[in-house]
Amino acid sequence: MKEEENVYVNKHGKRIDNRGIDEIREIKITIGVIPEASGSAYLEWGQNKIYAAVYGPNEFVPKHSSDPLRAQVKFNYRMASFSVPDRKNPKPGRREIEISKVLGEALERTIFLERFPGTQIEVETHIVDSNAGSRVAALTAASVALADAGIPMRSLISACGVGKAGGHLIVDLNKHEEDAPDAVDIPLAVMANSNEVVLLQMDGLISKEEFNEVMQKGLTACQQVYEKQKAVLKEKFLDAEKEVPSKEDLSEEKNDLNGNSKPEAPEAMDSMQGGDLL
Amino acid sequence: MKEEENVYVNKHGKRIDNRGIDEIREIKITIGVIPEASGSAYLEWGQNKIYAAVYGPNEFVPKHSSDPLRAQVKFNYRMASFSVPDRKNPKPGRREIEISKVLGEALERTIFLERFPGTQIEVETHIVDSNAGSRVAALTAASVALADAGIPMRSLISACGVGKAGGHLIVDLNKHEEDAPDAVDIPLAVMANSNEVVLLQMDGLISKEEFNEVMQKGLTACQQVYEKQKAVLKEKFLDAEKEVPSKEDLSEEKNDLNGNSKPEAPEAMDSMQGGDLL
Amino acid sequence: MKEEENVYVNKHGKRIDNRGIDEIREIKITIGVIPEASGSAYLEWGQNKIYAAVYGPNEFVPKHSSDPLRAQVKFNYRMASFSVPDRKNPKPGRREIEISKVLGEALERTIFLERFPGTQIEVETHIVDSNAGSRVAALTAASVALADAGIPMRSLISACGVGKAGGHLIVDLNKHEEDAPDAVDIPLAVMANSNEVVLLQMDGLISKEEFNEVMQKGLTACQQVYEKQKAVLKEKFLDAEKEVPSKEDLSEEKNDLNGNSKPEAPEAMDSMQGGDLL
Amino acid sequence: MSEILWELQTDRIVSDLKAGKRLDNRGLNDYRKIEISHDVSENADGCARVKLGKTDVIAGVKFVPGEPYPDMPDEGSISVGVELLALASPDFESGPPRENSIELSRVVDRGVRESKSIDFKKLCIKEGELVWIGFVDLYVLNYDGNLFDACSIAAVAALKKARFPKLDGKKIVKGEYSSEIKLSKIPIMTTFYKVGSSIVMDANLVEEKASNARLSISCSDDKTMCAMQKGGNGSFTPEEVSKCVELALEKSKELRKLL
Amino acid sequence: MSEILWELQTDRIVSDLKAGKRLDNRGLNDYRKIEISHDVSENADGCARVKLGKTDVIAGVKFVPGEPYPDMPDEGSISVGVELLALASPDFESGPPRENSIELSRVVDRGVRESKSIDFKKLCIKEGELVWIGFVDLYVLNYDGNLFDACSIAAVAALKKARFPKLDGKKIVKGEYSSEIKLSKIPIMTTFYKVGSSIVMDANLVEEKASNARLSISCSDDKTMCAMQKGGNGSFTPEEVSKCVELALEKSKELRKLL
Amino acid sequence: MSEILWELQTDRIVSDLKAGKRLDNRGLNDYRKIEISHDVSENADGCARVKLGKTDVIAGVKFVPGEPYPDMPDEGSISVGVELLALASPDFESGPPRENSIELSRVVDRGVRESKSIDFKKLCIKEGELVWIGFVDLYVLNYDGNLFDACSIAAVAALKKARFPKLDGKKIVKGEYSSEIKLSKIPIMTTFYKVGSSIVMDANLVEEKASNARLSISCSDDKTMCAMQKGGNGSFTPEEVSKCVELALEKSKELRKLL
Repeated sequence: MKEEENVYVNKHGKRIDNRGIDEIREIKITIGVIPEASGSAYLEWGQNKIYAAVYGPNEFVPKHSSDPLRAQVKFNYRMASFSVPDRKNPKPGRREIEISKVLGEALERTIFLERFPGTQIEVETHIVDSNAGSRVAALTAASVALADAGIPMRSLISACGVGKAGGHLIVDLNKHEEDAPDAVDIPLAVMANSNEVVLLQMDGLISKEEFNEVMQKGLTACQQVYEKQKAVLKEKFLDAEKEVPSKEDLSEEKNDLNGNSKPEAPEAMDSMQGGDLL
Repeated sequence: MKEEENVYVNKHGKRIDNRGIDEIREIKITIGVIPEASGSAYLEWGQNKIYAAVYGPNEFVPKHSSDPLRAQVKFNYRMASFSVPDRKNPKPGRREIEISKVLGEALERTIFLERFPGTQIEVETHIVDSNAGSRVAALTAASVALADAGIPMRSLISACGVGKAGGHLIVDLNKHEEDAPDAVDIPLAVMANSNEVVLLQMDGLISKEEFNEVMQKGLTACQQVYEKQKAVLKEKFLDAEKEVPSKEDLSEEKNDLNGNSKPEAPEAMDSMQGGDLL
Repeated sequence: MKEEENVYVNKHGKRIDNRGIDEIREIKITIGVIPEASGSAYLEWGQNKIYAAVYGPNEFVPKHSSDPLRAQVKFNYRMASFSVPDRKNPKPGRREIEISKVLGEALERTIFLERFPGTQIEVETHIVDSNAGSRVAALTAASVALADAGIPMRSLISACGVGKAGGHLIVDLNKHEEDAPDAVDIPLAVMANSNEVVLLQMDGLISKEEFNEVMQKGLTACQQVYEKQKAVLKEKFLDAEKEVPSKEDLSEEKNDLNGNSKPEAPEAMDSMQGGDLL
Repeated sequence: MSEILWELQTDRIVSDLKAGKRLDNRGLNDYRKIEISHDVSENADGCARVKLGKTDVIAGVKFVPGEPYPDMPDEGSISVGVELLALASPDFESGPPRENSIELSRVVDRGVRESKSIDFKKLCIKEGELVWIGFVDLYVLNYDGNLFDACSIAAVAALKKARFPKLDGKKIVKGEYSSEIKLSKIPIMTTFYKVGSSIVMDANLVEEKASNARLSISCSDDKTMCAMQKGGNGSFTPEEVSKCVELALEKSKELRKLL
Repeated sequence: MSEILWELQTDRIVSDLKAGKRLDNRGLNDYRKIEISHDVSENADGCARVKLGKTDVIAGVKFVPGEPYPDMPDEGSISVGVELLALASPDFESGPPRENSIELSRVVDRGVRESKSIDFKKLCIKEGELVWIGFVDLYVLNYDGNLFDACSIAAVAALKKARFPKLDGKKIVKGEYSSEIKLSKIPIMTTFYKVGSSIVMDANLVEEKASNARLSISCSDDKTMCAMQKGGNGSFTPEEVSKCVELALEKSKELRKLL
Repeated sequence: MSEILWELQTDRIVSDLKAGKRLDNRGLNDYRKIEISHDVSENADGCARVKLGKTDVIAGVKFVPGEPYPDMPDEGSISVGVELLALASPDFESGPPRENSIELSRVVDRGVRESKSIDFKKLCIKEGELVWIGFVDLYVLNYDGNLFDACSIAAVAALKKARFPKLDGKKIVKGEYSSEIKLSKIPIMTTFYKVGSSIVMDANLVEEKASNARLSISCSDDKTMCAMQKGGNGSFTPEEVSKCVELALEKSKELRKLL
């Protein structure tokens, strides 16, 4: 058993849960699970189970902290007390506050904030079960909920963890792998249409070469997640008339984004809503 | 001794403190004990000792949470750290917050809130000694303080606990009785003029028949409390010119209240202040 | 060793750190150490090391608590967790809140608050190392930072601790002396130009005669501190054209201050800024 | 919705109810469709999800080994807490618990506790040294009225499925369980909302907002009540209370069968 | 009252005091009527109520057995806290303690502590294991000025009556007591308020609001001071301080007789 | 500065950087002058002050003896916290830590922790009973940008100098020390700010405010990274990330020599 534990990829190239090194766990997404919200999604990613809801854009509270030029995202990443092996204190902890901050910033990159000056877009995510990768799962769910709410975005945000365990570079680590003595954990999220990195964190010892290799795996994995997101949104927007813009159509936009952080002119953005992102 | 403890009503029909099963503990009320307040009362109910003060109606703070159509009651039920056998943490606990909420709601039923739109009526009660029944005592004291403050009310609120101990249905349980293995504790408060129930809580196992029987005892006990309240207010309003409206005079009002929760027309209410309730 | 400890002044009239009974520890002051602030100072007083910064006058936050007739001082006395022998909880404690209050009040006495109605003057002090007397050191530093910020004052505030240890009346107690079994600790601060007492606290058993004697020592010590403050400010305001007002020139002002708490007319105050106080 | 529209809607609901008509055509004492499921969280020692129409809550149980109180050395404890997630409604805000969630938590807690369905002595591991402390945490996922009953059902449903973790000394062996917690009774809470002069069970959100008084009655078995709580700034006549008691015992009998 | 009216009232008080006249015709160093009673709370291990004119405060003592600090294994402790109840004044708000109540608490605490009237070694039950932790909690019932002196008197009066609960092992036997706590001295605090150029003792609320500086002096016996605190954004001359010291020792001698 | 002026300044900085020009004429990957000193606090068990241009932070270490976690009976712990003192900037407010200081604290903490430069087993005093709990507390004295790198250097510099207090049983002997803590590696964090399409290292305050994305990379030695954090509501292309990784390893090699 002890020995077993240290074998993260067996001779058949399979991991402890029988996945290949580049294989992500099963993802199931349901849209519109929270009727009270402007948009919502329920996402299962392996054992991870997450509810995401979007409210707004609404008037910013408190008013004197609002931004007169754009909307602000208030992201809330919360874990149920029973979502982890050891009971979590129900009060939000410092880890949840940090994750809420970076996930909210990732979403702000993709939302056309300038269209809703002075408002807040509230994104609430609640983790009810977890097993490594809950933050990328929460961000993935939140992005779908935003699309469900009809918030105009440049791209869906697609996220996945990558990293290392037992010397192997792998995607979508589970808890067992995250606990490896040499574990490296890299939560990653991109704007799916452009591969721009909007979330990137890392813990663990890794060389430059390994990092560059695993990043490539991560970009591929994010595209797989993107396919899942698109599939479920397509189902919802089946009868939408507009064409889905292809990756090529977005290339101009992409260059713009890399070059300049100033708000785009509104007229350039008017076709990027809900089902349009698929 | 051990056996003694389990005898809650002896063969002479007497309880451990020599009361009969329908007998309430001694109640003493003093009006106007807190000169800084708009109205105030000090109440002793057995060992329970309570100060109550009313401030307002004042402008609601914070203003954006005010109700433009009516006043709101902010009730504060607080226990001194030394008011209970084990020292209480001076910070208000969840029990105090819950009790504050239900006592405040009980008072809102009787106050003509519509006369003071956008305001708050602050009701502060402080328990300095206790021995079972402090919440009904606090509500009883608060009602007298409101009358002392001249806040117009439909009726005084009169309260009393009832329940069960050692198989007996009894009124106004003391701590010893509340700790009986089969104890049932029912804090009850009514609008004294109409017997409408404004406070009702219960803990403990009880049948429908027992409950109905003990509720009757409770209504009777509340009327006894009402007599005490009236007596002390009469003393204060001795030289008031107006006649005290009899229970019969209030019957029309009563029917109205049961039927419809909408604000009464102001003209119907203008004689219901201070001493007028007695 | 044990015996040694109880000898607070040896036969040569020297204290454990080789000071005479009326001798203060070495004081070093540097001005302008915090470029972001309106004014700042770094002060070493024996082992005590303190940063002080002044921001403002700025609009008062929250606005509804501002004083329409004058500025308010918000004083913050904070200790680094590692500034004391036992690690201090980084959260501000009750001691820090009390000291912040009395030091802020001491400064309010000397600032021409009436010139900046509706504003706040933020005075931040941070103790990074300590060894008895950190509050008088903080006040001394804050006063220099206020002068550096150009806030108009009636006088510099100069502070020093005095007290008793091992039966001796001494100035500027160190930690060892403060821990004497019969220790008396008296933090004292005056408006240096008038000797008016703006800070006075005391802990420990002392007779009237001893108190009066040690107060005199304290007034003298504060003047020594004042000389240090002046020296460093003079350096900064070397090229200032105006003459330093002498103690005599301030006597009229002084009488006024003792007599009446009403705001002085602005025209009487216009020469009391920055280097003018030296 | 504006204040005025609310008043108009309230008037309409009140007069409809007087005529015995509910918005969704239910009878005054009918519950919405109740769905109970348990695949909420594998990390919980017991869990449940309850949908009451569109009201949606989850409950999870976690057992933590701890020291007993000195005055009850052979008893563990259970505590129930409800959080009104900002996720669930535009009416809820994230932040520290307010009086609404505190009242809700405490009323749900008392409904379970006072039924005496859990023998706290069975939560004792070693007298005077180690006992189980059980946390039943509830989260509201979607708020469409009558949280009292939904949360109460979810708490009981989660406890019914709860298992004690396996212990190795004082430490929990992750993912392994020893025995189930046994509930000797199934306490059921039913809540009555007074809207105008009518009283309805299982109010949805608009009914709840139109109401001014609430009475929750918990029944530990078909004949016995164990807890009550009146809320709201309205009132009940003694006769109405009697009627509610009667109905609570009847209706809880029905609901108990679902668990 | 409006800002302007306050200024006018302040001017009036200042000029009256210059002429030696107080609003209620007291001399500058006269206290209002002081009433001390003890029937506040049977649940307290010691208690007192003090009325200073219309200023009204209560104090209650509770002893709790606890572990000593490692560096003082044979000493218990006493801590004093004052709460400015919203009950007592429109100026007070319910909520966490602010700087005013923190300063008041700490100054009253030091007045008692620094007098060394309580031997903390006598609060030791078993060295290194169990000591008494005493809590003196004060509540202001009505605020008409000079809380410092009223609270100080109440704290000492409550402590004088305080008794240690009887112990059964480490647990308190409810309602039974072993011995009284002994105070070796009776510390008395007297507070001076500077209003304009005048200094008064036992200021009532309007005087206190008109003042800009305060000096509290605690005396442990007829000849010895034990604590001081200057407050407010005004100042005292060294001569004024000397005068206050003189008066504090005199006046505390009188007040001590009441206890 | 008004919103409009900021926008104009940002435009200017962006276009200057495109031309390879920084406000203070540094190269895009040049650091400001770094000064490290250690005479911060004698009461600290280890301390450092780091100036990065005008950015000024201090770090102090305190060791406290405590009980180990049950699941790691032979390991002590280290925790890092940064406080953004109101002293340091008009942008900072006193009060409870907000998300900015929480993120900063946690990122600096991970930079040290994940490097595995500290063997937590060497913080064990007696297995299962007593371990050292180390607190590295950082305070910002003046804020002129790039707190991530400044705090990270200060934390490591303070830890390098840190000594364990001497123990007498479970109590610390004040002012005496036993041995130094040994760092097996010197972790160095370098932070990249994206301003328009340019990326700069060691941004000063105006550059930081003009930027919309940040990438911090910690390197445990010349060839190995140990932690990363992207912040801000902008993005990096994968190519930019690769470039930053390359530069981080290079630059941290240089900076490591300062420690």
